[in-house]
Amino acid sequence: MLTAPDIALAPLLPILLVLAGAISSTVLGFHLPRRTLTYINLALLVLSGIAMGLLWSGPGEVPATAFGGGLQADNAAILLGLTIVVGSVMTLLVSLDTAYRARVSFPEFDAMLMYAITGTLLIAFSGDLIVMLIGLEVMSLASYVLATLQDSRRAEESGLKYFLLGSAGSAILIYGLALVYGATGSLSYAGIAEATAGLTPGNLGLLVGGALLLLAGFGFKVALAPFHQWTPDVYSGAPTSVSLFLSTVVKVAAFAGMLRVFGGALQNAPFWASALQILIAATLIIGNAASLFQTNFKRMLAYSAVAHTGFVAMTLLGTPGLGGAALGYYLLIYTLMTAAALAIVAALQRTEAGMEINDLRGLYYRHPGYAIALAVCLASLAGLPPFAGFFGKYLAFQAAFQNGYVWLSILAVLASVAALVYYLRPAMLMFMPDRTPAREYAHGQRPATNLTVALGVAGITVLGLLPNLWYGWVADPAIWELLAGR
Amino acid sequence: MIHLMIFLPLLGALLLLVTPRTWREEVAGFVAALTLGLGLWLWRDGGAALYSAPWVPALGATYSVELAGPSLALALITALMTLVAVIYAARRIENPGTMLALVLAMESALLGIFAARDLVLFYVFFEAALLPSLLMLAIYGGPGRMRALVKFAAYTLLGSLLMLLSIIGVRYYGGSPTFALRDLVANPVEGTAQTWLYLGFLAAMAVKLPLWPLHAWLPDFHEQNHPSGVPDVMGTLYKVGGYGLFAFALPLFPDASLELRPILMALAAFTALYGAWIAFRQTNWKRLLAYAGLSHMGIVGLGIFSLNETATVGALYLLAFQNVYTGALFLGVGMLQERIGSVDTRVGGVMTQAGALSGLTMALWFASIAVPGLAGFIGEFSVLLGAYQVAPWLAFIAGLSTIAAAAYALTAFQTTFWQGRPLGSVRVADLRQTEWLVLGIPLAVALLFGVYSAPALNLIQPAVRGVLSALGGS
Amino acid sequence: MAPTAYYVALSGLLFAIGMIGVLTRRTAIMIFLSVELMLNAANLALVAFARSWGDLAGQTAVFIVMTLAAAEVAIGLAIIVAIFRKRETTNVDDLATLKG
Amino acid sequence: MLVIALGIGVLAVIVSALLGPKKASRTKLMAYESGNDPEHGGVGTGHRFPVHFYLVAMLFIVFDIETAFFFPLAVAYQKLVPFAFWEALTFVALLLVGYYYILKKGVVEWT
Amino acid sequence: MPDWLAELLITLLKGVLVALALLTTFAYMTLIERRLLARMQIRYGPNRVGPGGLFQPLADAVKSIFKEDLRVTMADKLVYTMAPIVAIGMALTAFGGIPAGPAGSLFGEDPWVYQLDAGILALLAITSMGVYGIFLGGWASGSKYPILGGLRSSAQMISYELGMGLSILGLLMLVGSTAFVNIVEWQAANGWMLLFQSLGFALFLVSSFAETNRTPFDLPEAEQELVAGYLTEYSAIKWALFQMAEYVNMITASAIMATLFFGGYRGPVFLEGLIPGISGWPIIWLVVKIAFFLFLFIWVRATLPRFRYDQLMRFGWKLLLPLALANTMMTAAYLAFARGLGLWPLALLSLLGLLLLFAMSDRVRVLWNKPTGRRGADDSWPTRPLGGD
Repeated sequence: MLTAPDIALAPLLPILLVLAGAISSTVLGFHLPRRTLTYINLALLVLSGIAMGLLWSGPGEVPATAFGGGLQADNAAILLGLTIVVGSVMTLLVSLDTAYRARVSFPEFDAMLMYAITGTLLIAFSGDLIVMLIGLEVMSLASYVLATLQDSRRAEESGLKYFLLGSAGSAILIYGLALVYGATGSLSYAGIAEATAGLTPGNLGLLVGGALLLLAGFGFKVALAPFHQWTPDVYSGAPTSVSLFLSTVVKVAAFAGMLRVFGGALQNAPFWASALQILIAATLIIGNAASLFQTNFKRMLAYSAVAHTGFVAMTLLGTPGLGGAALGYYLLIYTLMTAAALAIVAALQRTEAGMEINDLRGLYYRHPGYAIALAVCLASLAGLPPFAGFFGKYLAFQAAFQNGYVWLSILAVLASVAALVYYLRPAMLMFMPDRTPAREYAHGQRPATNLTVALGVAGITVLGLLPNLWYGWVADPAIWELLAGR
Repeated sequence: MIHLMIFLPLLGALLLLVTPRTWREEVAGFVAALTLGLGLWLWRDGGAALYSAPWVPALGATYSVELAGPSLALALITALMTLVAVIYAARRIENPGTMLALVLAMESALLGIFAARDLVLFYVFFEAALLPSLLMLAIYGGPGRMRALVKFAAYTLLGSLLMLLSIIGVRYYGGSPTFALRDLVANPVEGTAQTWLYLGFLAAMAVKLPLWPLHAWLPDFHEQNHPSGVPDVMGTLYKVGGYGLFAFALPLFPDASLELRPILMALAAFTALYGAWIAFRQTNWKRLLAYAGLSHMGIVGLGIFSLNETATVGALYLLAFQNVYTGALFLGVGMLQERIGSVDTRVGGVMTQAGALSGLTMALWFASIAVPGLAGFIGEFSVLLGAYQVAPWLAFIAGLSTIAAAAYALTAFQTTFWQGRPLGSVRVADLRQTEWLVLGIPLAVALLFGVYSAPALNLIQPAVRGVLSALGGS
Repeated sequence: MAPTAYYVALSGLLFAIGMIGVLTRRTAIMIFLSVELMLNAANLALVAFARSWGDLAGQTAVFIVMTLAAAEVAIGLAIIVAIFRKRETTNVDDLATLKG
Repeated sequence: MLVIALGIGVLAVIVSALLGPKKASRTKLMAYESGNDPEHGGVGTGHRFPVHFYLVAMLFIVFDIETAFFFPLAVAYQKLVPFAFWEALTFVALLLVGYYYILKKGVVEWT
Repeated sequence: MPDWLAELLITLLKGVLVALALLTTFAYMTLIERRLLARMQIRYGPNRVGPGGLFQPLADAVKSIFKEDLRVTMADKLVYTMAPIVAIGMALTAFGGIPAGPAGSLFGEDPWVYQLDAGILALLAITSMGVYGIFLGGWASGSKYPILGGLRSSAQMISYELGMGLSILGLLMLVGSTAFVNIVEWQAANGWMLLFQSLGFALFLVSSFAETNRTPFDLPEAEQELVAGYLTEYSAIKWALFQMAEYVNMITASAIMATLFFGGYRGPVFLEGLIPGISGWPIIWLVVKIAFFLFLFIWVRATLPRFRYDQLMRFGWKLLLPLALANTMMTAAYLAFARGLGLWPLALLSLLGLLLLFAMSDRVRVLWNKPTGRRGADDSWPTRPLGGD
């Protein structure tokens, strides 16, 4: 006899709220102007965030689950989910100002964005590989569309590239999933974690193969070298508000998936960590070296996103308690600073190709507010205190260092120095006086963008001075040691 | 009180952003003076005791600050020189709001560096000071500033990130609950790990000391900065490597410091001689001063690395007061540049038209080349004396640099201020209004502490004794 | 009944063929078809494993993967058609507006 | 069965190929285009068809998969009521969202 | 002779027999169709070859084989040849899965060639493979009209396949199995499915017509618009194979309808009173029912005019699909909440739905006559956001 699964609506609520936004954008798009839809979606996102806050389980409480553990509303999920919500809200705000100029002001833009967010939340809340896979694909598919939505050669080309490499990555990931299933006979994180303890040698081989394929698949999604090649092209080819979304929310979600899978399910599986550290090393070298030679600011940010992937991924090498906390902190900071920087690019660029680094010269004398904000973002991206990016990097180093990856930490230090150099150039150019005419798109009111930038800059400053405001929440190692669920 | 002293300048900097343009100089001066006043008050009270509060408990980072001993001395000097710089900047720079804000922000970070008794906090202040100095260079710098910027930032960050790893390692391997210095000292790291961590720490401090071969950023940095010399004063103050080594590296890595002493002392001595030698060949006042500073820092390094009480006291003394006269000299160069439009050392004949300027500059130079009776002498002499007890030959090599210093300083001084004024050149005005103060106060301080060193020594000596006795004495 | 290993070997072969296709083919459609092949290889492996473990979860996963494949087809074709109509080529080497 | 069925087809083609006359001429082998010379060069070249067909194809894929999901539910339906009903209702509701969208977009309109 | 070999040989034999039977049926089907159409149009059909035209199919077959097999120069050789083979192969294969009686009823053997648990699903899958034949044929011809014809018919077939699949969902819910035998047995126990799923049957019937490209859905061959559609460049035996496939599909569709909705291989129970055991006779009943449906196909062809293409698509997407879903949900709701009332209220509901549909036919007709969406409506799309820059 079949039994109906347990459906608990409470842990689903944050996701359902976002999904409701997606659906309403799809349906109401024919009747309402896009701006109204965006307001609705913003409200729903905030509600979703509140719902997550209400799901927070204090010490001793058992986190809510649904579908027999397939969906875990544990604290890790909530923290990552909140980060996603923050990034999404910033994306939507920026799109309010810039979508029309970018020629993506369709209701579909909002709808796809919300679908993608639904997917990202599913990943963060996933309790087994299937849910994770569904979330990952919902997110990826919607992102492919977002990248292509603008009717221009650049966007279409970036969309195709994204799609081809992304789907290849998914296929590899799914095959890895199949192998892990074959080795352990379970698809739930808890089941896998349990089964990895005592495996026969034959199954161990399968497990290692599966884990490596999963790693490669996730490598595509988060842009770890050598699977990163799509990133710069897609980020610089897509409309800037979409790049913002792709480089923050989507990346956060992919890391959430990685954390769940590698930090939770495959925590005790052998060998993947060794492979991961090599990938990270390659990412750090390639990402930072390539950024040094970019002349286009948006493209440079794209490469810097690759470089940051390397730093973020270092947290995965830490013990779950320490690494998870570092990841939780870094991802929020990364979201804030990247989103704010790209929001400024979106507001000031003349074309969707972004601006050249040399165009930034003298920005301080034309748009002092934006220039200071951008400088703060860049300093934070470079990891300079007192901005929050420093603590992110610090925690990442600490996680890797304390788990014995000393040489990787030293490499990361060298990479950070290279990173500083390329962040420094645009940051300093902005303050150098310049007499040539402005190269920015100077018209229009941008209240929403300004709000986003203010949010981001305030966030990275306050969290840099008082990291405990966020780190205090994520720091509890118990949160991250339960990633696999029970 | 101590918190107010650290953060008051930063508040002032923020205040400047909203102050009407006409009042900015006054506000900045007031804030700088107030900070100095606070510092003096602290001095009168015998320094501020250790204050410690959790900052990021989950991380083990604390907010621990203390101003006593050498750090108080350095903080006072910082406050003093900031005030001098503010005074000069207000007169010299057109619409100086941004510059003043940056100077004050930097002062905050520097005070923080000296006050911090927690490694993470120290690191944060250490890096935070970088930002204003970078911005000053970017906004007011010369044509080649991008290169200088990149060099400066890259060197600094390379060192400090390696230090960051060491910081992580010190706590991790030692098993200390927090990053507060007190806890770290109580949970020391043993064995070879200590040496490696010391090297990481040293990387940052050697860049900031600076020590050969990590000094390459220094001349470019000074050369490209605003000609007034105001940013250079702050840059000089930012050379905190000696202090960092004394305050953190020695207590934390006693065995390693002992183990590496010969190598490091040799490097420091070489730096001193090398700086002096290169300075001798400079024709640009700013580069010359930069190399002169490098040479002094070599001597400071020699003192610190020697682990000898006399030498260490002398090194800290020198570190504190060379800021005064080197800073003032940079400002003097700024005045010269304002008058003749160049920082070349071969303009000639300035003395004939601007006697006061030349005279004060020469007096400051005497301080710099360690003429007895001025503050520089006490420092350099103690260092050489102490170092001689540890490594006579190295002390001798370093001692050569003092002779070289006399040579380069006098040569450059002669070609600039004496000789005949070239025909048809602009007439050089003498000191005006606040410029008297700008050069006079530092000279007065150098003179005072050159003659009556007890107050400063009283601050420095107990601390040094404490640190070195923990090392097992030598 | 053939042992699971045979099925897994076959699926591995399919996967490898797909992988090689992705790496060597230059038209978008062919790359895309190779990806689909890889997905089906995963499906085969999942079914084989599900049978050997006597567990339904694997079969469910196959359903999901099939859906994903379909959705990918829908979206991928849309993108490819959009590009093809604009430039009459789907050779990825010709798409060089954005430098690699 | 498949073998037999395909065998019959192949057999028929071969027999016909063996027995039929072969008197081809250029005109006879020309593609039909109402008596004009054909314009384009054959398979896969130059033929452009309305993009609409692609849309229908995509819709089919999506809806067909949806049907595929429905079949297992239908077979197990009576063992799972009433849960299955709500499940199906949710499913159909989501489906209708997409359906409404394509209707409004006019994908099934052939002008 | 080992068991498996015997099994294999018997299966092969059955397969060959079924194939031959289908081909014969096809052959005579053409004749019957022409004769019937002629009768309905008050004229004579073919009546020259043999008595009453009885050898006409034979003559046609011979002619097809001996005609010149053209292959236009621009065609893709392999695919061009494969297409008709795929079409006929799939068509023939599909029929093999339909049971003509309960297990072991055919001289101790099972009256089917193969039997899968997924029964109806597998059958639908195989029949839809037939689309490949048509599309590839059109594409491989390398000529304009065939491509358009191929595309059109593919689009049509896939559109109606959805309706077809959805319309049997209610049935599956009732039976709880997809195997044909189970479906037939269920009907033997509870009465013909036609009663409980009359709406579903109507939808399935319509879809079947569309799937087999029969009037009124025979657009792919609309000679006024597309010459002969995908068949334009085909001649001789390949052309004949396509025709064959179409008719075999018709037969299969009839068989499926008979099995799903009309009790399959079982006769009506009330006849048991006349001759005991008559409803259990194998094969006979199925053949009778198939014949009935084939007649229906011909009848409709003689009666109804052809759809326009836009009407066809709208009909499929805007009427058939939602109705099929509605039917499914109605059945689902009934089964979930009113199962205790027995099955007859469901029959009533379903019939009511069908009648309602007929009654509303004038209202419903706008659905496929008038465009309601905003295809390419340029007036307000893309929407300009209010305010902003």
